[in-house]
Amino acid sequence: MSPPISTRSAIADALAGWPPPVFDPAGPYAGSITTLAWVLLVMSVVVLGVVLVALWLALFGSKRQRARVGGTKAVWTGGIIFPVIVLTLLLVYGLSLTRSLTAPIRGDEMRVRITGEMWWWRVAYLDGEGRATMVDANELHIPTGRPVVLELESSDVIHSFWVPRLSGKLDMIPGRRNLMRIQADRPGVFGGQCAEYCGGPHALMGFVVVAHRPQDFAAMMAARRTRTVALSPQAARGAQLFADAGCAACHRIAGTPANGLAGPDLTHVGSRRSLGAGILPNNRGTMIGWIGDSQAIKPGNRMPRYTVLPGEDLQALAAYLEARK
Amino acid sequence: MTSETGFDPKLYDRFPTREPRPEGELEELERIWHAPTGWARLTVVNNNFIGTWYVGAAFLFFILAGVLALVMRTQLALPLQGILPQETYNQFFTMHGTVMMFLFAVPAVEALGVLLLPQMLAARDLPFPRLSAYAFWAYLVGGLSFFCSLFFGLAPDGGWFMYPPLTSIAYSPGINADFWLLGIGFIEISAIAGAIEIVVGVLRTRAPGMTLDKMPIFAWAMLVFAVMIIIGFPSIILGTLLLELERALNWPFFDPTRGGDALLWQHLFWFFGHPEVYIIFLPAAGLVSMMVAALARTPLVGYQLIVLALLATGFISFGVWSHHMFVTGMPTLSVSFFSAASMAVSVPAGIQVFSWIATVAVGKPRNNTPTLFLLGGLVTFVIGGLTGVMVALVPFDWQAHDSYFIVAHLHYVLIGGMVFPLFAAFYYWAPMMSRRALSERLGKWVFWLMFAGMQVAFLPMHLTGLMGMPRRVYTYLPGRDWEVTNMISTIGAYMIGLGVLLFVIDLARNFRFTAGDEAGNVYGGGTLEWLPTGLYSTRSIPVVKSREPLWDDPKLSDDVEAGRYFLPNSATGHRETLITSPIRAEPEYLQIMPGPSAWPLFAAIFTAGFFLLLTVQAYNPSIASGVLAVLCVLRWLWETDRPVAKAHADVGAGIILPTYATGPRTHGWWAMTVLLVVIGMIFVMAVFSYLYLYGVHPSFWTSPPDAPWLLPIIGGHAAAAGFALLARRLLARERTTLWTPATLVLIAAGFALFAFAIDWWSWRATGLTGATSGQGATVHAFLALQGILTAIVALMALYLAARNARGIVTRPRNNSMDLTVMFIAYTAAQGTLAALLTRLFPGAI
Amino acid sequence: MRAWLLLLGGLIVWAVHFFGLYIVASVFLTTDTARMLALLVTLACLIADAMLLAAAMRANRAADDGTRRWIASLAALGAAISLVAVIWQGLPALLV
Amino acid sequence: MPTAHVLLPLLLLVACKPPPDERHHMPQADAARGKAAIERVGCASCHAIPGVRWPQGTIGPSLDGFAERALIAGRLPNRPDVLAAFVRDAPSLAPGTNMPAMPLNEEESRDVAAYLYTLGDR
Repeated sequence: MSPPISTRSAIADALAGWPPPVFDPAGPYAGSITTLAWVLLVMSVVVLGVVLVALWLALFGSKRQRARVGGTKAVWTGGIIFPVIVLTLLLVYGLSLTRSLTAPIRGDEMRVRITGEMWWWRVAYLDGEGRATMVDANELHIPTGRPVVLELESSDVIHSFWVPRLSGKLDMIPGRRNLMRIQADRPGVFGGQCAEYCGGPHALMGFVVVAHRPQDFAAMMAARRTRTVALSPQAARGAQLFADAGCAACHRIAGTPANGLAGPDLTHVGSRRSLGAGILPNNRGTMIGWIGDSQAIKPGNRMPRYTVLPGEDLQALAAYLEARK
Repeated sequence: MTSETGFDPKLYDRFPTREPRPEGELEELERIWHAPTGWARLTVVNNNFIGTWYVGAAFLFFILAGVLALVMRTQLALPLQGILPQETYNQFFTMHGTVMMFLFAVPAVEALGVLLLPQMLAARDLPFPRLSAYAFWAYLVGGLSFFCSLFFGLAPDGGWFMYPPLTSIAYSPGINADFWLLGIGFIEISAIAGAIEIVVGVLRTRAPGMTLDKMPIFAWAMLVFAVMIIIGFPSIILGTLLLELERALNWPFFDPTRGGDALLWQHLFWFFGHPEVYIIFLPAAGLVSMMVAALARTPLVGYQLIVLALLATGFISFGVWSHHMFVTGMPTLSVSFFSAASMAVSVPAGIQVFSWIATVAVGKPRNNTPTLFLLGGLVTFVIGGLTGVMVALVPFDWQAHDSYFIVAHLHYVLIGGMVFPLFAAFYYWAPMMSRRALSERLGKWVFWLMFAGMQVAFLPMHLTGLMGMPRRVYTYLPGRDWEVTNMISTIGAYMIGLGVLLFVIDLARNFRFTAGDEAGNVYGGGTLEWLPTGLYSTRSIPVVKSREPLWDDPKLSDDVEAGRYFLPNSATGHRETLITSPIRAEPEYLQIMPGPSAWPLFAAIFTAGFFLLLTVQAYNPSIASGVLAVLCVLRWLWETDRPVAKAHADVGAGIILPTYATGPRTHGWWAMTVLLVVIGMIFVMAVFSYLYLYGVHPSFWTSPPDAPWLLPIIGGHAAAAGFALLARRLLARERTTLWTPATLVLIAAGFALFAFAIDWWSWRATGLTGATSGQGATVHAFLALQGILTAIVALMALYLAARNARGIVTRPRNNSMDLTVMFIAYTAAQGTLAALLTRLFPGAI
Repeated sequence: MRAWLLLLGGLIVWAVHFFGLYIVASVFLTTDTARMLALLVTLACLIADAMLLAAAMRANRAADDGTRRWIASLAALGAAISLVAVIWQGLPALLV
Repeated sequence: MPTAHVLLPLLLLVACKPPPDERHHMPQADAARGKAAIERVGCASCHAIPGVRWPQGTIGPSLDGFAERALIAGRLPNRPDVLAAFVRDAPSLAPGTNMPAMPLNEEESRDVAAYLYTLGDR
């Protein structure tokens, strides 16, 4: 189920920078890179130490020490033999790790297609034949302890998918499909952000992965499929407005006539942890603010401002969307 | 002793000469090399002036781009600051990267080459002084106009790497991206011009006796640097051309929906972009090797190993471009090769670092500003090198890539590897051009502020990156723990800024340009640039017998100044320098050099005008400007390559050399060969693009024109080459009429035009247009390249005919004729290859 | 020209090897065919490097003046560094 | 995270105005915690709030100079207890208002009110 609530919003927690996510892996694919990172860090510090000691001796050492550092022999040992040995070891380690991390995909993993858009993420859960069984945006739910293959695509410019606690990053390139594997070993919320400059509000293009225990995950997905939405009168008015005000031209809500594909799918928007692609907490107030004037919040994003809508309309729309769990 | 050219090395023993030199020689030299004054000062071509202005302009751009960095750091000091709106920030970081790389780093080292190389090699000037002037003016005028786009909100905002499709017309409809593509266009021209100059300068204008193993390390570094520009820049030239064609004419090179591919740009960009880093680093490393030895007052330890390191870096750096693409999903095996090469390229860096440390250990460096900058740069560079090894390992790069870890890494490498050595060089060589040395007291403040600022700004950035902060973000959300490290980085950035400000104050107080009464050899260097000089460079050109001639022969300065070596006078009454052989530097002939001229200046202004007017879509003024630029270039060339009254001249001690040479030994021939390598590399990259797009999207390919079309095309090219070669042969025949050789060249140009027209027509007949598909786009790119070459051929033929009509084409051999013929032959060869490739591979479908 | 070829021979072999592997990996992707071809190219380049190294050392001994000897020994160093780089680049064929 | 909060006092130095007057005295509330709560729930998606750099929503009124205002939402007296209740559940106090209920507990809503009372007239 959902993780414990902290003093921060769930979204801020997921995106927190301390401890550094690269050193705080939550799954095997990120974990082996963390080990490599530590090895490299130690190597760098040791080599830097060697260079500094050599430089120190060259400057302030005794005559004998200086004679040892100064000479073609020292250049050969320090500049050629030593690096060649260290680098050979590192290369063998790095290549073996690359091999294990890019081992062929078996085919029985859970599959999700994530498409980069300016400046949000389209998420489609796929069945065995690659058909979308459920569509969502900006948030990915996965079961723990099981590798999930992500099909990374882009529909406009190049983006890069990066959830550092689960894996390294991989680009989303128009006209190509890149495959990436992630796996979380424990329940939690793991944040990420687009890592390839994609213009405009690239800085405000976040993403959240939520890992659930397998049984919770299954229950959640089943509930999503079977849930019927009971609307309050206010929400019902919102539903009508959603169709009339033109929202449906860009947004899809499954089971309703709203079938727009340009913007994020809003079928489950009420259950999301964030609004605006990982940047705002999701509540009635932020929803109103976003619908009314998203340009003030995320300048340059593709959603126009709706400042013409009176307050009660915004309220109604927000109530309707909030009900879409 | 062995000889390379038949020159007898025993003749060197005649120097230093003993006889007194005749009166008035020195005054004549001064008169001939005199620099114009007043407004005419702008027409000066002497390397002392051009070099100093060039360095100054590069430094100006360093400050401008640095100011951009400070504003960006202010924006990032705290989360969600509103100092810069997002679109302005995006322009700022794009301009910071672009200006630092293209308008500061490359021009700065090229400028130092122009300034220092002739002095170090004891040449009177670089072999093509007007080309240097042109390169400088094109760069200054174009660079300043390019920078000003920022004030109109028109600056490019696609990042310095300009990845399509973000920079394609669909996602960047404004002219901002065009500013980048065309703005970089003339900077590329300027860099190539400088590189040709440097290759020929280092290989052909060294002082006699300066064999390869006695060359100053800086000359080696500049040689590798220039060759790398020649191999690497064509890739970005082609890339910018293709992207601009896609934007302007809708040719889908990078559009996957029509058989293009976004990654093609990345390959083209990084095949230039990674060597670019070494293009910047190697000359700076050369400076370090020179200064370390001089400041430690001992010969450089491991001279040969350092030359090896420079050469190896030059090669291996062309095998690492894809390590910028580890996260694009390239095949694992491919990525691993690049990872291995990235490891290999760090070995030469290690060799240099330990050689410098060893030299310090042998010598006795003192606590002065240049030494501080050298040691500080060394430590900084080592840290950057180590993080470089880290990101060379593919899995680690998957995490670090495009995060602030990389920002930290690249600044460590570039500031430690290039900026600190450059500041050391400012302090070390300023006394060569200034009446006063720079202040040691202020200098130490400058160093400590910059060095500490560097560590404070960039060390925490590694952590910021590992904490998940991506690059190129105009802001970040609060509560993500990135506030502290970002604030520290900003403080560090301001410390660097303060250091640079102090340096500017130091310059204003102490730097006084002079070509005659300079402060001199303050730090006791042993290489030739510390010989006493005037505008004519050294009074006479010494025979070089060791790597540090000034240390090994204390009398050398006096002998040189008294004119006891080569060329103590002007042998022909013109500006002139010795052309020597490439390996052993044996004197071959005397080159007559052009003097001051306004035409390179005008040509540069019109070149910049052409590109900038094109950017703002003022097509007619742009074309007019382009035509004027070409006319100015032709006008400046018109005065060169003239018959010389005295066929031979005494260059000192009774050694007689020709004053006019033709054929493969001449500097002009070498320069044309280098230029053709550049054009050839552009062609090779186009071939790569063609094959690459076929490999990615073969389904878009359609059948080429039928094979019989090849007959007139290849026949036309063969005829063009044949008539050109015939013209060269006939020039040597006394009996041919005045007009015949030039007429033959015109006929050759006609055939080149014919072959091009048929080629173009045959594709038109298939209905494949540039906008149809990736195939159509690349085929038409080949045609466009061929069209440009053909136009140049026509121009050269007309120029030659005009010279012929005025009777200034010397017989039996003439350089203008030789170069035109070479160019025509090359054009024919490239046209043939392109026609064959596009028709036979993949062939009919 | 001969002098330059000797001087840069090792590094030229490196370049041939690198671009050979690049083409192999681009055409055959990460397959066993690519691995086999990469190993073959590597073997050929190693032999070329070894021969160059021997030639450079011979030229070094035969040299009759400083410059020539210097060029020959630089050529030997270049072949040696190329040898290491070629081995490194061959490793992925075995390990990846 | 504690590290992040090192800077908070610095920010407040910038944001703080002279002590709020007696009318708005709130003994057990903490304006700094209030600001954190404002950022957490995203009040600024609709209101421009001095001291919160982002977002600066335009849907609701700007809260600049809020301490000097006589009324909340144009109809309720601007008193601490009313404000604390209002920010938590506006619709119940002022039916028909455009402001929705916000996910704040009682203590947090007092903190938020305390922060709003630091926003004096400029």
